[in-house]
Amino acid sequence: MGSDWASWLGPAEWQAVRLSIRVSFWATLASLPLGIFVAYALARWDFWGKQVLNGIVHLPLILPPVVTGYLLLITFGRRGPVGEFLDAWFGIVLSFRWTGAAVAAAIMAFPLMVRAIRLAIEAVDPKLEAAASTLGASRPWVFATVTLPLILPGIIAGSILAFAKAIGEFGATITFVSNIPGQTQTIPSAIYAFLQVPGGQDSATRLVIIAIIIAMAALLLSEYLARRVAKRVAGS
Amino acid sequence: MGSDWASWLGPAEWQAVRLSIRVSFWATLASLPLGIFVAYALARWDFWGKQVLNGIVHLPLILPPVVTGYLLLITFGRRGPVGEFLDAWFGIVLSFRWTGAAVAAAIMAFPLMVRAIRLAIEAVDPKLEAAASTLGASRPWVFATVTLPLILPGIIAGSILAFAKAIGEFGATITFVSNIPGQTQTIPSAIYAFLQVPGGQDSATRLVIIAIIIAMAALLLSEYLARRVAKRVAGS
Amino acid sequence: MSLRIKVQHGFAGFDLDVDIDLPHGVSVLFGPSGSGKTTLINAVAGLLRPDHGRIAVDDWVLLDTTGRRNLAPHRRRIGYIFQDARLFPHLTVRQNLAYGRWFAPRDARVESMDRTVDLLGIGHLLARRPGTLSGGEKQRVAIGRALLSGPRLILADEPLAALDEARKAEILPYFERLRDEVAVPILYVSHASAEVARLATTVVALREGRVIACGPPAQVLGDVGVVGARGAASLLTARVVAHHADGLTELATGAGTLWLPRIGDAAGATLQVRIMAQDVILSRDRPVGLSALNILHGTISDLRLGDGPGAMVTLAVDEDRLSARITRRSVEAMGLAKGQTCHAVIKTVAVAPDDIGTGRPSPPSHD
Amino acid sequence: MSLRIKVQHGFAGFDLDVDIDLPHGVSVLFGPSGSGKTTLINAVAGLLRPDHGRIAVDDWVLLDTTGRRNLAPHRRRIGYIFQDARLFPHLTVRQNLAYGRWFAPRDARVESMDRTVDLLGIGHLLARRPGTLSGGEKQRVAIGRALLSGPRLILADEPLAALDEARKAEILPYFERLRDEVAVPILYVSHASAEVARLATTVVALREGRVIACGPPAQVLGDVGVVGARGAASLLTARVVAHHADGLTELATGAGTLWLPRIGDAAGATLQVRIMAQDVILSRDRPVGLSALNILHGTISDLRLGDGPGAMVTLAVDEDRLSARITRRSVEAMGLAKGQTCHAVIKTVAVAPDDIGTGRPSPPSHD
Amino acid sequence: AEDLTIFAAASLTNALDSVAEAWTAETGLAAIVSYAGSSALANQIQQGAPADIFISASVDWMDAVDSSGDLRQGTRRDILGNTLVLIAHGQDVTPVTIDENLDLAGMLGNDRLSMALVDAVPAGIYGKAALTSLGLWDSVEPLVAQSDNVRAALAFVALNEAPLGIVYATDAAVADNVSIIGTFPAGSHAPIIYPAAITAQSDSAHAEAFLDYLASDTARAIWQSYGFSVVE
Ligand SMILES: Nc1ncnc2c1ncn2[C@@H]1O[C@H](COP(=O)(O)OP(=O)(O)OP(=O)(O)O)[C@@H](O)[C@H]1O
Ligand SMILES: Nc1ncnc2c1ncn2[C@@H]1O[C@H](COP(=O)(O)OP(=O)(O)OP(=O)(O)O)[C@@H](O)[C@H]1O
Ligand SMILES: [Mg+2]
Ligand SMILES: [Mg+2]
Repeated sequence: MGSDWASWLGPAEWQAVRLSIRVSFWATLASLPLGIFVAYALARWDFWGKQVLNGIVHLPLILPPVVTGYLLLITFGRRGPVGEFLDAWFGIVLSFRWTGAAVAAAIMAFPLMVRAIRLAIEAVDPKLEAAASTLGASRPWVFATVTLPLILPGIIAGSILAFAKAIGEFGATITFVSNIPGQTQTIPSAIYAFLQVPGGQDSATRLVIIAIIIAMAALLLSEYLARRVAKRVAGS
Repeated sequence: MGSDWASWLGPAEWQAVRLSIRVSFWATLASLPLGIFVAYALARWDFWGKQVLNGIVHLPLILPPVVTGYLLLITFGRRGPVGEFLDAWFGIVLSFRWTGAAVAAAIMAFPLMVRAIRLAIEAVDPKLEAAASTLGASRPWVFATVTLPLILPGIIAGSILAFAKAIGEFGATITFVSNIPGQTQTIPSAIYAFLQVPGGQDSATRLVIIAIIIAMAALLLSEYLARRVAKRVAGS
Repeated sequence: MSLRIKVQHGFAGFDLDVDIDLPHGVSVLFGPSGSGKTTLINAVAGLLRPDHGRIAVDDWVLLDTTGRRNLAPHRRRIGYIFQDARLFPHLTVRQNLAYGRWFAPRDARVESMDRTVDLLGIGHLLARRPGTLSGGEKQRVAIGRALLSGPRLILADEPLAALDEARKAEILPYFERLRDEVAVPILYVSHASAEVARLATTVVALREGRVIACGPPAQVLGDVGVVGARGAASLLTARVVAHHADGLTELATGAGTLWLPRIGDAAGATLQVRIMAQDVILSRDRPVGLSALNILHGTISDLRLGDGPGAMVTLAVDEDRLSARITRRSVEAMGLAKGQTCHAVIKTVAVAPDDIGTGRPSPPSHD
Repeated sequence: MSLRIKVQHGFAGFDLDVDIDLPHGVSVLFGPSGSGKTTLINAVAGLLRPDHGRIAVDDWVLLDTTGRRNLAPHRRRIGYIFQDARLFPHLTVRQNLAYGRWFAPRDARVESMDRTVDLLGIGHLLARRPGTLSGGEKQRVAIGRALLSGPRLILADEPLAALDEARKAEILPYFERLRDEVAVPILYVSHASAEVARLATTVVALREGRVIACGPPAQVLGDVGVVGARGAASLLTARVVAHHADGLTELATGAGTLWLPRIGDAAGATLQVRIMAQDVILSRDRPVGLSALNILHGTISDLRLGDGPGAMVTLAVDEDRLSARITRRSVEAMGLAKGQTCHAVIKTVAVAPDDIGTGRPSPPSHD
Repeated sequence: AEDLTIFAAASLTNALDSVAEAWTAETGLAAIVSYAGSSALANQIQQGAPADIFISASVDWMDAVDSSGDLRQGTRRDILGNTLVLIAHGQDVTPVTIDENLDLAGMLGNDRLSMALVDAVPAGIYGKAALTSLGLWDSVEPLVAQSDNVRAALAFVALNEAPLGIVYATDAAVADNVSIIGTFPAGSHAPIIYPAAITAQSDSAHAEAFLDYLASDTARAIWQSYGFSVVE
């Protein structure tokens, strides 16, 4: 980045930008395996409590973010049951850390990711999977060699939705891990803060533009990847 | 609803529940045609500015809801350019009406709806559409008789995502149309208000439960519908 | 001059370059896998826009890349039976069948649904969805769907490949009827030379994207280079004389009487009978005491020795040619030579119902 | 006793009820569209769990619904050539072909990739993805994919239906080789009686979900009720005597010398030669001067008049039976009757390469 | 219009509800209150929201609305005040005196001080000002965890995520698990004022009456019961 650029935003703002990218990236990447697993279970298996799982996955969408953040706080906070356990056994502390922001973003984005991947899985022809199994591939291998490559467009779509959502997530994050510059102050928290004071619009606008640029870059990349994948399948 | 039930929530809360359902229902239903159209355009057409459209669709996801609400306020507000125009020419007033809340919810939910439908459209085999065209169906007819029925699962998925999101939407709504009981106070706004004061948790919890019940009912209905559609296509 | 197709199209590693003029009737596309048959048909259907080309049915131009005309597929009024059935999975079999009728213009001549369903033997499937149909059932529904759309041009891409012989024998006459009564031009892909011989007004042999032969079946099918020695056949013109009580039909040809298993046509009708070259036995003297009833005679007009043990002997009988595929050893042993007269022995039962084409239109001209 | 299949399964409106015991070799499933062939094969593959049944290859039980055993498809080590190719769209042709090898156990006997690719003529497609392959190309890749997985059991559902005659003729010997050299049991669905006759050790005729005939091809194919009169054929056992310079091969049968176009087998080899009943001409006296080289003799062991104009005359020649389909009129004119001796005239060229099966294993027992 | 619409800062929820109820009981007139952040409400009024009365938690936002000409001249008045307190988790705590000598950073150790956004939300702004004037800001700044509203800041302390927090006395009074351990001296920050005014576009006949009612004896009693101080 040229110095003009760098100086267009203050150092605290740059920090927020870097943090947002880190948080969103890890939120997306780390929730992907579970997202794929849950999507697969919902799309292909019938089990007791399936609709309950489905409901839980959708919860973050239904609840106001503040409520989700509060629930996270009482569960994963230092004194929360899970938070205490994580701390005691693994030394993982989420509260007031960027990792907590990533968890909040991941949870908020989870329903979007799962739905996209699930739709893709439902579109895979089970006959192809059956063909793979006759060729000697066990269930996990069928998944890895046939299902997974075929749902790549869905995975890409789910990831970009999750990433975009994570870039924009604010309510749950600030409620869960508050707003500590350099630790948990992401772009949206910074924007929010600017909008709370009269005359803060200009600074907010700068950050809004940055957020849009980041998300657009991710979006373009995802479209490009999806197109390549689709082209390969179509033959070319 | 039995009187026990009805009295479990105060009249103001019932009002918020009714309003939330109305807002979410219309937000989903009214944005569906445009959602399908945009999804189709993004999935199947190549046009100048496609990526710009794609970006705009995703904006509400990327931006903190407050920003979206603020942008809506200065655009569609009574003094905003579009708001003034709509009022003068069509007598449509969005600001501080439930219709405005529906618009805010629809816009916030739009990226989710579009992505789900788009994934479904991309999974439709163009060879089937080609077959329909050889049988004399023009483009719109092909769409109505082949594409549309085949993407129904995606439309259902998109709608339920949109509905759930609309039920939970808060930031943009309160920023755009405020929090006027009976007019624009949806469940999340009411929850927000309760959470602002000591001792409000109980009422907030009640409303959270109501929101979950509504969304779960919608979710179950959507799963049921999707299953029926899928079964029909699978045969028997 | 009826269906004129001029198409040039390149895929990576494959070039299609075809320029043919097909008379009314059934034009059969014939050629090995990957020779461009489906590609050509797709161009006619409007599903593939070729790099260059012009396609017209009589005066009705479907495509002209120089004139920038490219009729949308749904305006071409075609009934396309796809190689991969392509049924609509969300519609029942009945709805699939009725699909094309919805869009047919009011004045289109549409086949009767009941008759078609009967013929194809799919009456018990009408309420099902395609997902669980068997391979052959799918293909039959696909045939029905295309035929019921009231098309002005039928494209059939191996429509009978997935069917058993008995079912094929039931459906083939239907295509004949379309060709003759309804006069719909048909472009038909087939690998089966019996089908080709039976249906074709014109045969187009493709190889690697080029036309290697195009003309009436008698000519193309007699061309060993095209069909291979085992596929060679002749077509004899014959007139029905009488039907006899023992189930045989007597026909008159320029070369003598021909006895065939009873055929449907009334006395006086003129037919084309396909006789496979390998079904003909030759004899210098008129043989006696054989179970074969048909002994025709003619003059050897052509005698070609193959590279292998075989030889192709062609007799001129009246206006027609009759080819016999025999061994070189027999040619020598019998001392056959051009200009000699010779007898041809043909078993009555060697001529299958498939091999008798009814009321074939006037012989096509080859461009 | 090798492949034992006992399966009962009901779909709405269709019941499959099969109990067969197939010896090693190729078992051909034969039957009209919708008769349950694919359903049966799916049960063997493990893709369909039948309501009741037991499926075992020798002692290896794949399924036993009473014993609650149901081996997962990927443990069955089958090479399934699907009716609808089912290639993996995201993999190149090469990767599709190699897919099964990945999962084959180390000790599996796997065919050579290069040879298979050559045989199937798909060398130029290796880098492509299946999306744009032609119908026949897809099918060939599907065949290759199944064969290259080193299977212990091959299931082939109309593998050659989409192919032209020339290509079929190239691929068929490959299945023969698998049957004979590699000794993989093969369950093969086909509508083409030439394929049946050529490959089958056992023929299973299905109709509406039941087995209507099951046994060695000579028996089932001679059964007019199963194959129809036009499909009837006999199998003669013949020994290669010598190859002659003019491209003919001399074979000895119990009924006399048989001359065929050159075949690949060395002198001394024993073959089965299929002779279509409709290709045989009968004569009381030994005919002379005919172009047909083969004149066999035998005793009429059976004579059946059909409903139509035809009759089926069976000669006992040595150990074998030779059927001739002729007209009733000839039966009367020649005064044929059981017990008479008779000559059978067969054209050398009437026997196609397809019709000669090599080294067929010992005749199967029928259960 | 008969109905009266009031846009009020979210921290007034409950207290203002009670006042409005009393007003309705006395006059038979309905009063509808829309609670949200002062900034959102101010923006909305500037965009022509149908509010009759605006009660802000921040003088700055009232100034902003005033200067854009959206207030009816002469109706603005300060009605309520609040105090800023230091809170700690639990009941069992030792009170401290808040002055220059308070070792706030030492009390925190590695833990966090929970506040509202110090540059954006009024409670945070007042808190930062107070800490700065007491010379404590520099030492605690790295330890501050900021929330988007006072209630969220309170929640961190209530759940013992953060041991200490700075909130309004009105919030601290009623919360479980939280005790006030000190009150910030009045001079350490600008007075905490809730100004109210009638909007320029109001056409309600009762707006003036309601504004007056906010300072009535009945209202005073209610305000005080919720911990607000009433501006004389
Ligand atoms: N899942 C199913 N539900 C209902 N009916 C079915 C199902 N699968 C197959 N059938 C029916 O069972 C019958 C046998 O089907 P199958 O696919 O085995 O036939 P097939 O012998 O392979 O025919 P083809 O030669 O046409 O492929 C058909 O009538 C088919 O419609
Ligand atoms: N989109 C494409 N891109 C590249 N090559 C293609 C494409 N479509 C077809 N081809 C190639 O063009 C050739 C002709 O294909 P086509 O489908 O016309 O063959 P066909 O004659 O119908 O064969 P079959 O009898 O096997 O169906 C094939 O080699 C095929 O692989
Ligand atoms: Mg093809
Ligand atoms: Mg089948």
